[in-house]
Amino acid sequence: METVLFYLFAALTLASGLMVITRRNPVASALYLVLCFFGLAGIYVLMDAYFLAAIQIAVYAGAIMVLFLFVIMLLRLEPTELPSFMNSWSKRLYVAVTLVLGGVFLGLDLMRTVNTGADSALTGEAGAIADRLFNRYLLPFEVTALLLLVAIVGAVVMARRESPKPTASMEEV
Amino acid sequence: MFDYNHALILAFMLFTLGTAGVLLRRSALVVFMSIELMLNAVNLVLVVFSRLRGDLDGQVICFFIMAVAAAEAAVGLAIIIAFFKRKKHVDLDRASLLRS
Amino acid sequence: MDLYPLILAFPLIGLLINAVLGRRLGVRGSGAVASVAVLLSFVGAIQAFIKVRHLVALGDGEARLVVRLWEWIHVGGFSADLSLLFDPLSVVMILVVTGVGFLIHVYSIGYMSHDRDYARFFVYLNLFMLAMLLLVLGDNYLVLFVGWEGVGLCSYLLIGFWYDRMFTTKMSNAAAGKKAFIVNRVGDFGFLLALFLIFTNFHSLNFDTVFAAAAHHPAATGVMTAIGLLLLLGATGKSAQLPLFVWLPDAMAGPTPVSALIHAATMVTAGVYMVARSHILYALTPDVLTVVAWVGGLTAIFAATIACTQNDIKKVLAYSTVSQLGYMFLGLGCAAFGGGVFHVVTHAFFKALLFLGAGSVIHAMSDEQDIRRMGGLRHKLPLTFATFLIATLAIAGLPGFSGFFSKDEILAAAFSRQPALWGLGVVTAGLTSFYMFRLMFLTFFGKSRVEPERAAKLKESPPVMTVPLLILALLSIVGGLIGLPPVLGRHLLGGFLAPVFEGLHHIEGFGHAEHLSASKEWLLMGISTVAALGGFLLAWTRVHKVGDKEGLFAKSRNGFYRLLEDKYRVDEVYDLLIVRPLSKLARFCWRVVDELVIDLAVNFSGLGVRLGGELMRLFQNGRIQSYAFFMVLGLVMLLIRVLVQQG
Amino acid sequence: MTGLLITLGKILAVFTVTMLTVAYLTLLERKVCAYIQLRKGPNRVGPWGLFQPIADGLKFVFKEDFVPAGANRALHAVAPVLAMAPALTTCAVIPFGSTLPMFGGEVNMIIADLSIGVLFVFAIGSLSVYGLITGGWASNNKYALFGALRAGAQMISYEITLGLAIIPIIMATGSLRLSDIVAYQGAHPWFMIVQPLGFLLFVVASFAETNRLPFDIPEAEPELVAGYHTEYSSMKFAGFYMGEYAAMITAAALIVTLFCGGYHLPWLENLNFFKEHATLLGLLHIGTFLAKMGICLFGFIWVRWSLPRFRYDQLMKLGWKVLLPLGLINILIYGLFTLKDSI
Repeated sequence: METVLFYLFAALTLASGLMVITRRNPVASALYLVLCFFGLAGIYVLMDAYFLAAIQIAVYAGAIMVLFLFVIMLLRLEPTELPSFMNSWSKRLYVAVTLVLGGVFLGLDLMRTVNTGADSALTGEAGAIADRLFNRYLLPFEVTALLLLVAIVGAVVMARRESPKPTASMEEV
Repeated sequence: MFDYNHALILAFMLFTLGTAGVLLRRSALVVFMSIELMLNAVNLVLVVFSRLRGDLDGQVICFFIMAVAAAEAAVGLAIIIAFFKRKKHVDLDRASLLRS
Repeated sequence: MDLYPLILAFPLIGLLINAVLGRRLGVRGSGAVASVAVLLSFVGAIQAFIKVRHLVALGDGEARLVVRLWEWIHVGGFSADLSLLFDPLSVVMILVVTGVGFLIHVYSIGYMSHDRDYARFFVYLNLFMLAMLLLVLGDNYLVLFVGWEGVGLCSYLLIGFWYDRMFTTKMSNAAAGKKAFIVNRVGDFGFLLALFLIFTNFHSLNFDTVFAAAAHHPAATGVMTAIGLLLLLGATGKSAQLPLFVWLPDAMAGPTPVSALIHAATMVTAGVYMVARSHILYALTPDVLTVVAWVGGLTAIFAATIACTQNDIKKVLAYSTVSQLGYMFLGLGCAAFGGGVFHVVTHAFFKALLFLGAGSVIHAMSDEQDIRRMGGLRHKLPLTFATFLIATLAIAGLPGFSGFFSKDEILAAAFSRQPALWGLGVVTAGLTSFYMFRLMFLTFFGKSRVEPERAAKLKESPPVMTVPLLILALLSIVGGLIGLPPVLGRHLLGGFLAPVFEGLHHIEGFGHAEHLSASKEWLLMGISTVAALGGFLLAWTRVHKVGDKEGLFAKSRNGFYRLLEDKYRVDEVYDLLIVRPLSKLARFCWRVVDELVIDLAVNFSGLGVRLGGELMRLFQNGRIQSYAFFMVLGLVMLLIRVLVQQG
Repeated sequence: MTGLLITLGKILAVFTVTMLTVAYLTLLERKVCAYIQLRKGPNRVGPWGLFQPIADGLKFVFKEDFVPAGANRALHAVAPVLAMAPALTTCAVIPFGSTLPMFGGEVNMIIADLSIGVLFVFAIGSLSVYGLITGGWASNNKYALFGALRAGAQMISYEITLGLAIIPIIMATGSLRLSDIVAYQGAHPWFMIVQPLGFLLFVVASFAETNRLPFDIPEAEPELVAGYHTEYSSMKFAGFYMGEYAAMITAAALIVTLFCGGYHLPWLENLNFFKEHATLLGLLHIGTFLAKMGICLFGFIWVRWSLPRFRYDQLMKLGWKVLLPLGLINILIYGLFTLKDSI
């Protein structure tokens, strides 16, 4: 049952991941990415990482991707051209090299096996993770909170409407 | 129970997909999304190893990655918006402010 | 209250006060501050003298006080303290330095009263006193060297004091200062090398340690010779000996009190002091000592001949100084270290007096220095004339005056060690007498050749200037009494200095100074008196008698005279041999080495960087994705390496 | 196997009840509206207009399914489903009763008693915005897009308040499991009483989350025609419509569960009579839950027809500058109280 579910989720994840990078329309990409996150959340659940699964949905799907969609809609981005593999010499090179190296890597990786004997049946309950977060990782946790605050302020400053009369030099840039 | 090796391979493939997206797509937004894809692949690896080692630290790091990803998304999207306001596009091929 | 440990502090305080407040104090206030500072130092020197004399009188051989101020440098095996050594030699030196220095400070108040930069002048003077005291009192070569450089700096600053004036038509005062500095550098270079050698061989720079080590375990002869010669090189630079004397005549560009203080009485004797201080090292290398003697002797006659033809009152005195310094070196070279120091003392009195007298004349003559435009001044400047005359008699070595005794002691030593140099010395004595009386006659006797507008302003200098003259005149007369030859009485100075040169007795060939027999002494004294009188007579007949006639200053002279007048053309020779090749070399370095070799290399490396940059630009194309691509490429390579390595 | 069947049965039951409630909620809304406005409301189809929802449904089915030109067909079709799914999914973790003895055992009246129930609710709740955004954007209509953007902004803003409002509850119960929270309220006073400020915040935020008046900016007929579903018709529109009411039901259920003691009925359920008859107690709990939910839903409707709509900037200001700080202060105060107790 779990194995079946895993492959289902894996297939969902991979397929939607592929869609993310192949869709012309950024909105479609974003929605497929959400789907991909769902797949991952499912796999997390299969590994008893409930808290992470919930956070995955709430944060990634519920917050970050909504932000993406917002931006896409705000900017009214037109569907972009897909990479034209045939006319860009450098991109052909990129793809070739990446695929070859990635294939080599994958081949090498497949030959190796992780010791899966020691399955710990560990469950990622909220309480256990909270215990870690607020005891061992309290400082990183606080720092992360600060980071978020800084990011918000930075984002607001950056995306703020520019002054009504931009200087000439700014226009030139 | 499913084979954790396969989960790792899934993570690798997801990461490769993300990498390909970063390298190939011209739209800054899609590149950004591809980066999220890569981050998620890493998260998956972390969760798998956390499970294997019987140690929650991997999941805690996952949590931090998500939090940082949120911050990164906020800033990154703000940059994209600011860029778009100037250039009226988010095409990375035409984004050459670094070029004198 | 003992002032002598603070002897350095007074000039320092004085110069600080003058540096900060000098302009507000006015010339009198500023001068008073500087003078009082030196006076306090002088009092300290007297106290030190009394203490040291007491120790000498006890006669236990260790007649010395050491005041350790603080540890200065302590690096690895090397340590140098800033500590003051009061022994008979240094006490004599500081007495002269502070005493004469004080008089000259007082004199300067009058002399510089019309100068706008009096404060700067007094700052320099005090700084000079500080450096000179450091030089003389340091108990190791390093402190001595600091003082050595310090006085060199002050000399440079004071020669170029009127930096906006021209010294001669060809040379500005600043250039004269630079010349002095650079020529001194040559000597300092030798001095420094000598210090390095001393340290590497004796592992210390402290006088006692070095001398004890050198006396008991002398280094290889070659090394000792090298040390001696290099120290001598330093001394010739500072004390204006052959071949490095050329700067001293040009140093006359400075104000006359400076010439008196630095370039006659004190600083130039630093070389003499240093050689006397290092007497052990020289005694261990008799060959070098011979070189010292010959350098001194040759310098003495060389400069004396030039002095005979000069027409600038200060130039005559400058060459006279060089000549007298030569005497001192002659004395040192003949192992009469005490005699050399004795001549330093007497020379300080009468040469300072001469310079100050000359300064008085120049002051009265509204800065005219050419004796061809003087004459008959004895009526207008009676005090100056009287003191100048005493100084002349002293330097000429007429019996009874101070110069007679010190010169006699040196000549006696030369007679017993280097008869040839004795002959040179006697001839020099005659020449000295000649040029000094020539100067006297042309300046103070005969008819006045003074230009009318200067003659109108001609009047005796104020008391602030003449009182020092009187005191110095007194000292010039009686100064010799401290060093009477054995036939006449006790040699006070020699007895006082004896503990310093105690170490010499242990060295072969420097046992108890063999005294000449009384008859020989008398004979020698007679000969030098005759030489002096001969010089006077020559001046009387050749200068005073023909003084007013046409042609005295005409150009038609024989070749030798012109050579003398042109100072043997040493400057020209140096110019030809050293300066021009050097500037050619510098030009070569500029035009060829710098512009062709270095610039080309730099340009080539620049080109390389540019080409490299062009190459790197292919990667730094400003496209995020290509950067990301290279990152991924690197990552994949890294991973492959890891995987291959593991398995 | 029995477990699976029981679970499937529960899913079926909950789904049926919810959909029925949705249907009759529309009727209820119109009736309440009418009575508030001193009218009678629908009364032609069946007695008191009871068949009106069925008639409406039929009408939706037979209407033309119109897709505007330039719309993204796929997304246009998916959007209503996305709007409806989260609301229905949330129902899975809500305990609508205690237990009923059935099939020779006790059956929990909850589909999935997740240990992270509250998180699940929020995770899924945060997805409800997708339906609106997708629909608005896929319609290729500027009103629809504006409506969608506003909906997105509003839901993201108020979700924070929603989350902050229940943190004291989690602090008190020490569990994210909804059944634990309900059980806690069985033994202690309801959170509605202990946490009046949290309750208020939660209710206000719930109104915003469900896009009900006074926060129905996304629709805002006068400005945006009909907001994100301007270009929708037929069953697709029905999807949105049902989604909205389903969200309302979920919100009401959550309010009841979190603040109003869930299925608990004080005093009455402690009678000896019920201790002896477990089945009756279970039925009583279910009835209590449904009754509370009904009162809540009535409140929703009541408010809708009583209050005017906020302006967009007012709405944002309220969300960020009033509710968010209040939520934080609430946590702080509760934290201080807890701290005092623990010391």
